[in-house]
Amino acid sequence: QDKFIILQSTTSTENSGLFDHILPAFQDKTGIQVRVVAVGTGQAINNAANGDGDVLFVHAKSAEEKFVAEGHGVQRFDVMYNDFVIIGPENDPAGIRGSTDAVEALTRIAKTEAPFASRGDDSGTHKVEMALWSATGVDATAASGKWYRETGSGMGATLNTGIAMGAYVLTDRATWINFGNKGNHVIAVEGDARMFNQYGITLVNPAKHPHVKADLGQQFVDWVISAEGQATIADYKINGQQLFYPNANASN
Amino acid sequence: MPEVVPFPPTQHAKQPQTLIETRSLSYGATGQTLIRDVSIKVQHGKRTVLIGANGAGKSLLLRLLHGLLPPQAGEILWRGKPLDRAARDAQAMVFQKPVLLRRSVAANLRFALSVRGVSGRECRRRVDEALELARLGHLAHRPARVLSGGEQQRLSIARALTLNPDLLLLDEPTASLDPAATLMIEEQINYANARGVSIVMVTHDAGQARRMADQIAFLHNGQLVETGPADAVLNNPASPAAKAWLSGRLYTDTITPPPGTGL
Amino acid sequence: MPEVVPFPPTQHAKQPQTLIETRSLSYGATGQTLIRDVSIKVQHGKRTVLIGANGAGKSLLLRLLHGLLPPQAGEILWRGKPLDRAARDAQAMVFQKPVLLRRSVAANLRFALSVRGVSGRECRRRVDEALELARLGHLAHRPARVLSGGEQQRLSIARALTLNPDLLLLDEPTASLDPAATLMIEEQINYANARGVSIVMVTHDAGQARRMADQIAFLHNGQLVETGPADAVLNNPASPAAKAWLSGRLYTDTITPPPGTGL
Amino acid sequence: MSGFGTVLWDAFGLIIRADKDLLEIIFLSLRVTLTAVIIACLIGLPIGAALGTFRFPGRVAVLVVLNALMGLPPVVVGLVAYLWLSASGPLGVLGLLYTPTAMIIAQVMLVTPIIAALSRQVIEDLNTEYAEQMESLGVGIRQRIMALIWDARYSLLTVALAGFGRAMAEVGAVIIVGGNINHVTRVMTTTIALETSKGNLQLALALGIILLVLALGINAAVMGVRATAVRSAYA
Amino acid sequence: MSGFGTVLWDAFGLIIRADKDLLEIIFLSLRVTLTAVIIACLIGLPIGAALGTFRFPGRVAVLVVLNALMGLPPVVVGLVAYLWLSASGPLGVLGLLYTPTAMIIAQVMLVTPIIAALSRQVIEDLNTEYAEQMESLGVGIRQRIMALIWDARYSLLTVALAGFGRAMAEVGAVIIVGGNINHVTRVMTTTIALETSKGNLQLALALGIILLVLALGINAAVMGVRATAVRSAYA
Ligand SMILES: Nc1ncnc2c1ncn2[C@@H]1O[C@H](COP(=O)(O)OP(=O)(O)OP(=O)(O)O)[C@@H](O)[C@H]1O
Ligand SMILES: Nc1ncnc2c1ncn2[C@@H]1O[C@H](COP(=O)(O)OP(=O)(O)OP(=O)(O)O)[C@@H](O)[C@H]1O
Ligand SMILES: [Mg+2]
Ligand SMILES: [Mg+2]
Repeated sequence: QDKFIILQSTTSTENSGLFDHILPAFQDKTGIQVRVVAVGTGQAINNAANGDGDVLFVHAKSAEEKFVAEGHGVQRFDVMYNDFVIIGPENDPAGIRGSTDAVEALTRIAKTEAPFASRGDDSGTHKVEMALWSATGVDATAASGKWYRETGSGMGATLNTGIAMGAYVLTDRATWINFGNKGNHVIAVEGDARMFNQYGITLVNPAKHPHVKADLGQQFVDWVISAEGQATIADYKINGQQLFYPNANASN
Repeated sequence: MPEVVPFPPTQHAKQPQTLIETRSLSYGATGQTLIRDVSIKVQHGKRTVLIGANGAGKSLLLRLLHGLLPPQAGEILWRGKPLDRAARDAQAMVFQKPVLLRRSVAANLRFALSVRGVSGRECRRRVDEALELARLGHLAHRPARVLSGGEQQRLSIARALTLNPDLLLLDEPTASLDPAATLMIEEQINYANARGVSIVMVTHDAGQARRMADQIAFLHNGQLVETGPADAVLNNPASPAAKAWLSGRLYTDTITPPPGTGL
Repeated sequence: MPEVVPFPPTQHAKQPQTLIETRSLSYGATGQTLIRDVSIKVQHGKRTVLIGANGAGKSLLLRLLHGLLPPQAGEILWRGKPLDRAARDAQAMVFQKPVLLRRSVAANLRFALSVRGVSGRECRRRVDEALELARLGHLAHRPARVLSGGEQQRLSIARALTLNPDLLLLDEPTASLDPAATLMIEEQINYANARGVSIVMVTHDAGQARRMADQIAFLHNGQLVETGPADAVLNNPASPAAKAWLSGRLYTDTITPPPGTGL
Repeated sequence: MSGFGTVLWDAFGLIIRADKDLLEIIFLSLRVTLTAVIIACLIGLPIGAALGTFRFPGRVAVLVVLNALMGLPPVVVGLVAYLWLSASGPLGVLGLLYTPTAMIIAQVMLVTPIIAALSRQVIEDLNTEYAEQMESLGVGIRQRIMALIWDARYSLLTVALAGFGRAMAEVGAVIIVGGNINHVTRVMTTTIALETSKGNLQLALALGIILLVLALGINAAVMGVRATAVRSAYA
Repeated sequence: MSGFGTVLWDAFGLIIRADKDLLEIIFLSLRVTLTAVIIACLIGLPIGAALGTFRFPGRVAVLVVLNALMGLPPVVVGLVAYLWLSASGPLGVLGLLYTPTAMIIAQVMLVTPIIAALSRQVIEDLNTEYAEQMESLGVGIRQRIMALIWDARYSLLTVALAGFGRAMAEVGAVIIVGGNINHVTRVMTTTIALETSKGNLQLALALGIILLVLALGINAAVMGVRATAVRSAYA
């Protein structure tokens, strides 16, 4: 079967299990196979900029806009969002459980020097975390290697590490719900508007990369932001919890 | 070549007569029987010389006596008991192709002595003595594996001698030695023998067999075809194979040994 | 042992007199000079026998003649020109320790022939012929490395002979052969010689030197101390070293050769 | 998690209920790895044999580089292969990125130095014995290399198996050039990495054990063939 | 990106301006890898020598397993070490997880089978020559193993270098038990993986080249020592 496109995406999206849910529906309808390459956000954008992919599907809005501005992408569309949460050990050493104020929670973590595991990899998630830290006024990276641990890894690896050392971790909700190694960690902080996580989709620019399968890729982009695609995304649930909230219509 | 000077008779007259013997020994590899039904007795304090054509099985028989190969049939008795690890420690063997460690000449001797628990000053003394006897003193620090063929042979004999075994198994020890070294080694073997060391030795040199043998055992095609006192076998060989060997003729028949040839 | 039957004189009388010669050849390793200032001429069609004590440098000299070692000083001329790759292809050498490939006896012969471009039916014919001559036919399919010492030696000689060289370098070829095999190999060497093959051969067996040598070269301590026709050197040795060797005595002095000993 | 024992026990359960997707992944793993190792042997063994046999100026420097290349980081190999095969790279027109062929190429780059460096040592040890006889016979370069490889073949099997082990266990390079695309370039190791990142440690371990069982099977087959050959042959 | 040449050129620039953080990472890499390789040799060489020397029932099965373990996937090693060292694991009380010691342990697990399997082959080849003489002298098990290791030491260097290469290039295991924590357990390979996932391919390649230069340095030093030793010694 020769009709396929390559989708450059991120590990957190792949790890959430979303693609296993929506791609078969798309393929049934169009006969187009979507081949997902799931790597770090930066690597995904870089790969797409090299022309090694037909569609980019990540969650780093400013970087995506830069990608389009540099002519690598045709146009970016919002697709869906979910939110970030701070998970922590059940005994809650920083005493932040139940808080809805992420900035205050982080301030308490810094004050109590409770361990905090950061991805430290310039990913979308990491950028959100850094924004929150700067709102606290605490220079967490100064404590790097002490209570503040930069794992320099993907979401899953950071969760594995953070959980094993009893640390707080900022993660996207989808990955967390789908994560198999939760240990005794639970969600400590959620519901802060600053922990909003927007996903976007962009067709790689065939004018820049002539071999890009613009037609097939466009079909995928169109489908994802169509009512049908959006409904399929909304339909993805684990244990009754919805993981992603489609918002293509709202923004586009 | 002159006969070697006679040595005093062995001082161990009270020891049992037979040091090692085989009974109906057979050995095979890859489906062939290479040693067939060999029964031989090696007398204590005597020098037994094994002769026979290339491929007759002389080296295999030495290996069997030394316990390096497991017999396929028959048995080997050392002082009347089955051959064991202790028996091998009382033997020393010089292989047809010297096997030397990738070390200096002296280190090769040191290694063998250290295995037998000799160390320190005693070890140094015996290394020096062995080097002296093998006339390898000037090569003590040379890597053993660049020695000439004859020097390697001498080193490997010196190594065996320095272990003070009860039985010395020698596989063509002087094959690549010059005439002077040959005589010297023969003298050393005789000297050891005079101190009570029993000798089993393989040679292709009829002259050497004459000089060295108390007993002769003649192998042909893996079988023992003739054994007896050296004079008798060398001057009056009974088997056609031994006759042929002594006169330098080829003998190819596969024969069954005449009855009653066990030594 | 009987003298071997004489062979017809060589048929290549028109060839140049000197096949290979060395001029002030020296060789050393790890700071020692092991071959010192050797000038020797090997006559075409003649059998030159190298003798000397263990470690005298005989094997090294053969290697130098064969171009396996680079001389430290002096030069080697093959038919009057510097030794090159083509010269080595016209020689064949039998090493003191046979080196056999981890293959069957027949495959070892096949390999050597295939290197010289002999293949197919001609190869099979020559393999069979070589096996026949070495009397190894019954062992053709045995792994070469389990052969007895003497069998390995014979295989390695057969391999050299089957290459039909102009010069055959033999390092103690019969050291581990039984008397019949020794005679057989001597005959084959003489037969090759009668067909025009020149021979350089090392031996420690004075009898063999007498039987086989046209010319004798005597090495002592890396130096050539005496050369000349076999009769003269063997019956009337001029140098003390050769005298000692012939009478089986040890000779340790380092001497300078008498003047004018170049062959 | 109630401890290592339980995890291992769960893992064994998963091995038995092997399903179609898993078989596909296993098959691709074997195809990529075996192809890569065979190619690496075809390139690496002659190079190793040549270096083990012939002296030339600068040989030691070459050996140092070759030995160091055994420490080639897979990620670096993956990156270099990626930069060559990427659409904007010199070989982009071939369209090999994110295909099994790309994974084979990356593994060949990774394993060839290992095969060459280890076989160099094995062949050199054999050559110390053969060298003079080969020189004497006047064996040509090619024939000599072939003869040494052939006569050392049982020892070289271990070298090939070392290369196989490295290729089979490798993830860093193949994930970059293969992309770990489901049903296309997903192999055992990339699946294990993926499941680990999902926190499914049991599943990851189970897959790891399956991978080891596969490696065991291949090794047993190779050693079996070897034993049969040795029994009828020329030690 | 304007092609491979430019990337490589940029990379070299980065090597020269080595800063403090980079030195810390390099130093930790060397410390972890060298320690692990030395320990792996201390364990693996005697095992390899024993297996290469002595026959016993079931030996072939042991060899098959050992050869297969050369294909131990790093992620699996990492997971197993993680499960042992994690707070809920049997060795949790030691508190070793996410320390350099944990990384050393994981690398030892990974490299020891490689050292043992390869040295088994090297020693076995030497032992075919030595076996009868050793038996004849009545050399004891320990002394015999030591003698074989000593006499094969130059060939075994290549084996150790293969183990070093594997450990130096390894990322899958150390990232799991080390956690790639900045200033604590971050080594060269985990940094390369991180920069790759950030899309900083130039930087990743530059670090890869530094890593290779380090490996080259170690290899050159080892070969230099070896050459000096051989010159004054007993080939
Ligand atoms: N492992 C083996 N497999 C097959 N044949 C073998 C094996 N070992 C030895 N042989 C054969 O057994 C025969 C006897 O060998 P052995 O070495 O005992 O002879 P030998 O009497 O010492 O001869 P030589 O005088 O040439 O040293 C030879 O023909 C040899 O090829
Ligand atoms: N590579 C080397 N390094 C040091 N010494 C060496 C080397 N090669 C040979 N020798 C020495 O050179 C001397 C001559 O060796 P060679 O093998 O030529 O002796 P030979 O005359 O053939 O003796 P034999 O009759 O014992 O075979 C020996 O003392 C040997 O130790
Ligand atoms: Mg023999
Ligand atoms: Mg010699």
